[in-house]
Amino acid sequence: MLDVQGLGIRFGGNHAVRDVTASLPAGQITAIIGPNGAGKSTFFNLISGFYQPTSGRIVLEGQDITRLKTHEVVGRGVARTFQTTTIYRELSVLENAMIGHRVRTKAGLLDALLRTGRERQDEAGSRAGGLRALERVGLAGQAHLSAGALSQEGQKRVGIAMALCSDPRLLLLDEPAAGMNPEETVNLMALIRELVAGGLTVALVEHKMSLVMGLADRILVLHHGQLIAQGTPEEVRTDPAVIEAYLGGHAHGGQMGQAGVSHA
Amino acid sequence: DRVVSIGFSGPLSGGAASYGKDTQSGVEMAIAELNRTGIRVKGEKVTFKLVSLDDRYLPNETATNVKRLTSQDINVIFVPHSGGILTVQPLTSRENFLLAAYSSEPKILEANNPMTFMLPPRYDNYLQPFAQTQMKAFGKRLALVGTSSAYGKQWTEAISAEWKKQGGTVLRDNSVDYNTTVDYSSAVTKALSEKPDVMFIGGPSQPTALVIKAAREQGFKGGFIVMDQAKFEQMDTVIPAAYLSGSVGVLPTKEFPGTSIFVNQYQKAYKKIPTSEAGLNYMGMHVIAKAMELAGTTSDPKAIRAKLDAAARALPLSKTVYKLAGVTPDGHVDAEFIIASVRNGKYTKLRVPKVYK
Amino acid sequence: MLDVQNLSVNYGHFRALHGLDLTVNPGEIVVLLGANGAGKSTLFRTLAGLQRPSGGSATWNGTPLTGGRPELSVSRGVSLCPEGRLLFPELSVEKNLRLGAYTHRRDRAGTEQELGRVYGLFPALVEKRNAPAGSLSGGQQQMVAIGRALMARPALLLLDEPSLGLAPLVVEQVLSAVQQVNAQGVSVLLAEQNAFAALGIAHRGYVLEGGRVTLQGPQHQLLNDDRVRSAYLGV
Amino acid sequence: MTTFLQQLFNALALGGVYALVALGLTLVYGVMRVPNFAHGGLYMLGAYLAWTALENLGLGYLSALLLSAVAVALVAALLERVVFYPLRDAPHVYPMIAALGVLFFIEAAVQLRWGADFKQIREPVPGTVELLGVTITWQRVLVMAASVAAMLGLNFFLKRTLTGATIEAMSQNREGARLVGIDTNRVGMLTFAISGALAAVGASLIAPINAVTPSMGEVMNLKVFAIIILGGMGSVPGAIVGAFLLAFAEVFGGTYISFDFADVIGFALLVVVLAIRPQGLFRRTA
Amino acid sequence: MIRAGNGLWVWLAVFALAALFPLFRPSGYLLDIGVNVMIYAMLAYGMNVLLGFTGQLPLSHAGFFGIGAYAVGLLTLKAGWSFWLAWPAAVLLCAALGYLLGLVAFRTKGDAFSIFTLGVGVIIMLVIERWTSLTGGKEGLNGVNPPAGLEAFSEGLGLRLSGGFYYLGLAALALTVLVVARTRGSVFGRSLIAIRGGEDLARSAGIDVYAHKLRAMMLSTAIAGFAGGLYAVYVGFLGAAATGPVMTFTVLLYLLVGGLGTLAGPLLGPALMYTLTQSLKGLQDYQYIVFGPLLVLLVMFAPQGLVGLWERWRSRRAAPARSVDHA
Ligand SMILES: Nc1ncnc2c1ncn2[C@@H]1O[C@H](COP(=O)(O)OP(=O)(O)OP(=O)(O)O)[C@@H](O)[C@H]1O
Ligand SMILES: Nc1ncnc2c1ncn2[C@@H]1O[C@H](COP(=O)(O)OP(=O)(O)OP(=O)(O)O)[C@@H](O)[C@H]1O
Ligand SMILES: [Mg+2]
Ligand SMILES: [Mg+2]
Repeated sequence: MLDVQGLGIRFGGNHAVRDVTASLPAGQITAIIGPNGAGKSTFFNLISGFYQPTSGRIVLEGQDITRLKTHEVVGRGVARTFQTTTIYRELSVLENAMIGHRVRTKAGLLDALLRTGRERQDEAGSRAGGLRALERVGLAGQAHLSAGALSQEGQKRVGIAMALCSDPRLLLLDEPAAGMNPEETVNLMALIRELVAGGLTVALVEHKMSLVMGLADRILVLHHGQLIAQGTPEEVRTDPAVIEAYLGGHAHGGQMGQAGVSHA
Repeated sequence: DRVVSIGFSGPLSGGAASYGKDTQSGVEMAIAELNRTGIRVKGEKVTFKLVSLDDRYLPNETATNVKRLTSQDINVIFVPHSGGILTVQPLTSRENFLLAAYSSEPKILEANNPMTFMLPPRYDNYLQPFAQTQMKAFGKRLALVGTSSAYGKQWTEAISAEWKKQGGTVLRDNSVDYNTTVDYSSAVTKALSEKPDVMFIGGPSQPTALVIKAAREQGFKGGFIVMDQAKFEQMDTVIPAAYLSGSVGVLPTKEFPGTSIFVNQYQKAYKKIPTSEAGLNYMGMHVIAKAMELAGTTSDPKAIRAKLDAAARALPLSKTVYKLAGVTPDGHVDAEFIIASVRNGKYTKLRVPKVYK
Repeated sequence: MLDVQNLSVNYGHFRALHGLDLTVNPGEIVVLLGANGAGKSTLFRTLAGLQRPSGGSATWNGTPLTGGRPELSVSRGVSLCPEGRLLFPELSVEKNLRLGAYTHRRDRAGTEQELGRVYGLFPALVEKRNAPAGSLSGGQQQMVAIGRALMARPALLLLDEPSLGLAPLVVEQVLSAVQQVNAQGVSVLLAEQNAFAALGIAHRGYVLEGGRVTLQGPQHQLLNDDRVRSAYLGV
Repeated sequence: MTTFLQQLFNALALGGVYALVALGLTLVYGVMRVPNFAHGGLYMLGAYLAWTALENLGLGYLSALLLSAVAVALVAALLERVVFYPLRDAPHVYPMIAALGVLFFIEAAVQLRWGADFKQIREPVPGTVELLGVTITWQRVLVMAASVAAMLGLNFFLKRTLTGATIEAMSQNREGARLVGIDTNRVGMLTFAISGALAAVGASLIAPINAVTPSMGEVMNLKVFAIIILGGMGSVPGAIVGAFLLAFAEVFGGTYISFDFADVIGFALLVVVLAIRPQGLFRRTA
Repeated sequence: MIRAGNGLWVWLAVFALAALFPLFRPSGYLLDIGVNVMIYAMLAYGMNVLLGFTGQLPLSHAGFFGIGAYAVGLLTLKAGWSFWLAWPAAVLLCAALGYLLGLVAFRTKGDAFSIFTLGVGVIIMLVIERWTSLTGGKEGLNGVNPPAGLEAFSEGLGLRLSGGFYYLGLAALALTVLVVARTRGSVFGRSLIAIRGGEDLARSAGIDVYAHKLRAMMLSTAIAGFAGGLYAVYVGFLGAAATGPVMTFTVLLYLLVGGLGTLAGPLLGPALMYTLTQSLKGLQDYQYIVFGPLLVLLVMFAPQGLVGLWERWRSRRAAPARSVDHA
């Protein structure tokens, strides 16, 4: 699906991501883990065109998207959510989702002024797309509430709905389960599985090992901006370098007390 | 008793407020006097009331104000800036009012408006003596550092033309806006770099004084031609009198009994030295009141306008601040300042050739 | 000791806390469990003085904490690591930390010592000490927030989901640091989604649901409670 | 050549004038992000108070300056309490418009009290210095020196003192600041007071060069806002560099192009710099 | 506010009432206030597109108003064009210049954008003021004639010319409201609102932020130019003063008082504030002593403007019912 080759970026003297070569296989869930500040979010920011890499290439299904702007990347089918929940709190849940659909519409200012057929069609399309996305994340019932009124978890779902509404083929989730309790985390895992079953490719960053180990087909481990390990959850969990840098003594029990790997 | 309202629309706030206030104060003082002494129109005693509206120098605001004033049956309106005047001139006939215009913009007269009464005197009378005196005393090179207001620009053009006509050299135009410039030194430096003998300057008195100061401090020894907006008696209070030596400009007059009465009264009422803005509007209001008397009406601007010349000629000396010969048929007041050159604190009057016959 | 009695908090028409009773005894670690939106953060914000209650009281060693003056609470020894971190994004990491010791500004030596301890706890921050806090990764910012709360050298430490966004290894370190701090006599009130780990170091706990305390008890009792196990421990 | 040198000194003096006014604003706008359009009004008020202290109270120049600084500091602190504090959470344009309201009020009040005419403050140190064939008045030397001193002082205050850090902290996160024990009410008022005092000191120093009028603040307002953005929000050295840059653009633009267009050139410089470096001269890319 | 449904009727009623007004033979002064309010309202609508919808504060707004006005003035006076041709030309010119400005200005964000455009606004004003050979400089441009046919139209209705201008203004305002309403309710408009809510988020949601801002800028400056063209023929005299920052801030203030980002605000604000300033004029020297604090109070106690005040009042009336639902 997506390949990165020798990807890197510097902020001043700080090499936040350095020479990462990896691929996100289609139809799978790839998890990216690593210590705080390892460059995981930056890695997502590079793929989604938020930052311009200082070295390397990003190839989406054979096409080079390295230099594309964010909205163009979204147009090619790569959507993302943010680490901290960012949505339009003052807009309704449905409107949030519809904004995600913008990249699939063509109506511009002139269409708006003349209320052309295209405008009407796009508006109807956005609405239908928005509702469909809300359906998928289980928020259809709250479509007309103001998004800020939802709980943390609901807001995370709104963010995912917004991303889904752009009809992505690859979805990047940055710490989707942060701040969720185990029950909610399990719900989220089910949601992600459903999405993948529907043909989506997912990459996610997460510190909750229960989720990572239970969900990921493959894991990439970043440390100091570099890829230090990759493989199946089983392989990664026993990799001494990963234990040393990231997992610590709890490599075997899932994360302290949370639903262990065996659970998944 | 009948109360006749007089309208005023000018800048009473913002950057041009001091100018607007000065013009307003002249009208106001005249009205106060008229009400004290009392005038009769067709045997009926008349008192005046000034209705002032701020227009912040914006012509559309002037138009709005004028419509507001005329809807209150006001038939005489003072406007002290050319933008506003030109905007409302087309309204005079429709809204039926006499426009007392305080601005020397030539276009105001060119409009041939039958209801306009233009107050400022013609400054072109002074050009010839100013140029002649200074060229003789200091030399042929003239630097231009006047204010860049509309009036200042006209002056700059006129004095340049006259200077060339008399065979002098006019250097580059370094006009700056006297209302917004923070420091005049650099404009003065640039003007001085061309080694002028005489410098044309002028705007409101205080900034003008600061220009003189900057020039003297940078070692300028030549003469100044001071535009009539700036007054020696006001500049005196700001900078050493020695700096003024070698200037020509408008003399603080004591010529008529009316002048000193006006100055005294004004200082009592407003605690400051009157400007010509105040003086001319003061006279203008008196002329209008007199014309109302002569015309026997307070509400027919055409009839009042027709009597302006007669009124000006009949104005008692006690109300005459500046020399007044009458009002021309196209509605321009034919007044004139006394001009003089300054040398070591002594004023020498200059002779002015007559322009209006 | 912290004594919360019948505390209620409203957001406009919406009541987030309904007459809450809660205590933290000197030297105790007390953990708050609760689903999203249960009112944990609201309680913390109220205890820190950021939110005014609509009823009830909260006192720390007898002095009320609910006057809407958070700056006074800190000087009385109550320090909060808030949800959302509330860092100073354009100031350097070190300035953020030093400002944490604002109430001890006369005690330079003490501040230096505390700073050393925080850096010892989060070595990742050392090389970032001069970077603007806003440029840090999410987890690193969380470290700064915890560090800043510690810098105040509190007697009562309020931690609102301190492990949010932290790597597992660091979560462990944070919790053991909490234990260490506690061992020196600091009382701790802790909210955690990571309930198992939190209960592991706590003496007692409360379960909050819909703004009400629905369950409370000592550590072992909660650990063995069926409801707790299914809802918060994911077992 | 002497013309060039003379203009160089003129530009330095003008830059000093701009810097003095801009520095007062740096605190509330550059650091605290309060778009205080009333700053020009405080500056103007400072000039009038100094003038009154000199003319009506018969004080000496220095005492007049101090009196005006204290008075304007109080007014500014009051302003923070009454206007800006209640608007602290509102979007930017609201305090901006409120500040304009305050500016209107101050201008009108001053005009009512002192009239619309120009006033003049006499130079405390009359006379000029000759240097390299160039003349410059002592007052201008004073302005330049004061602006540099104020810059150094302010920079030290913000970057090296704890109170300075509290101002920055408060501007970046008010709740966070309160959580660490900063009395944000006091710091807010203090910041405005310092800014007001700087405005008044600047005004007392500049007024002898220029004239005192109710609209003198308006003239400065736009320029100093531009200067702070030009230099980079929050950067004190940036503000002073911005001030001198603007002055140089105006003076040399005026000299070599036309004084009629000096202001145009000044703003054109602003536009060009921002087009190239949108974050201003002295600010790291965020 | 004003979505299709009942809002449409309110608007139709307002415009119908406004259209009937001159038939009651109001004084020239009242008509004049009406036209001025319309011009300011159009300006406020233009600013609303950028500030209210897109979240960008353009302090060059009056500059484009001036460009529109001078374009109409110069094209009719110097090039002899008909007003009916010059007006759309001025609008197109402003849109094109707005586009060019946007290309550069949108490299900056937030306050820097505002100050950048402030710089441009000042430059526009100063150039108008100093380019004497073209614009007449400080003496201004005089004698812009009323549009051809307007006099006849007015007389046909038995009105004076000012009545004709009133109807011209009303039509222009109606067109402006229609344009802005359509923009707001469109796919495009929703994207603008997304940009206002957060640029990074909008970008990652797939919105081409730069392109959208550019379009918004064009629309905003075009409306400013549209208002300027009307101003030119209505006032007949053009001076630089009306094209500077003071004018921009006046419009900003009117817009804020009306209600940012709403559809009714840009009309209500000028209607209230212009009449208010007119009535304060009687206070003379005290007008700003009253006006200044009034402004502060308005901003403090009606931060969402008149429209917000109205909505808050409505929701308060509706509140008890809703909280019952809640419980
Ligand atoms: N805009 C920026 N400017 C400067 N440094 C940055 C910037 N963005 C990220 N960094 C630095 O790059 C490094 C990687 O940050 P990143 O946010 O990618 O970490 P992360 O792996 O997502 O960590 P976490 O798990 O804590 O979220 C950090 O050291 C951070 O300080
Ligand atoms: N500023 C606010 N305005 C209105 N309602 C609020 C506000 N803050 C919180 N709430 C509501 O109050 C309730 C309690 O919120 P709180 O943030 O205290 O929960 P929490 O237990 O901390 O949840 P989380 O685990 O998501 O942090 C929630 O229903 C929330 O929606
Ligand atoms: Mg991250
Ligand atoms: Mg919380």
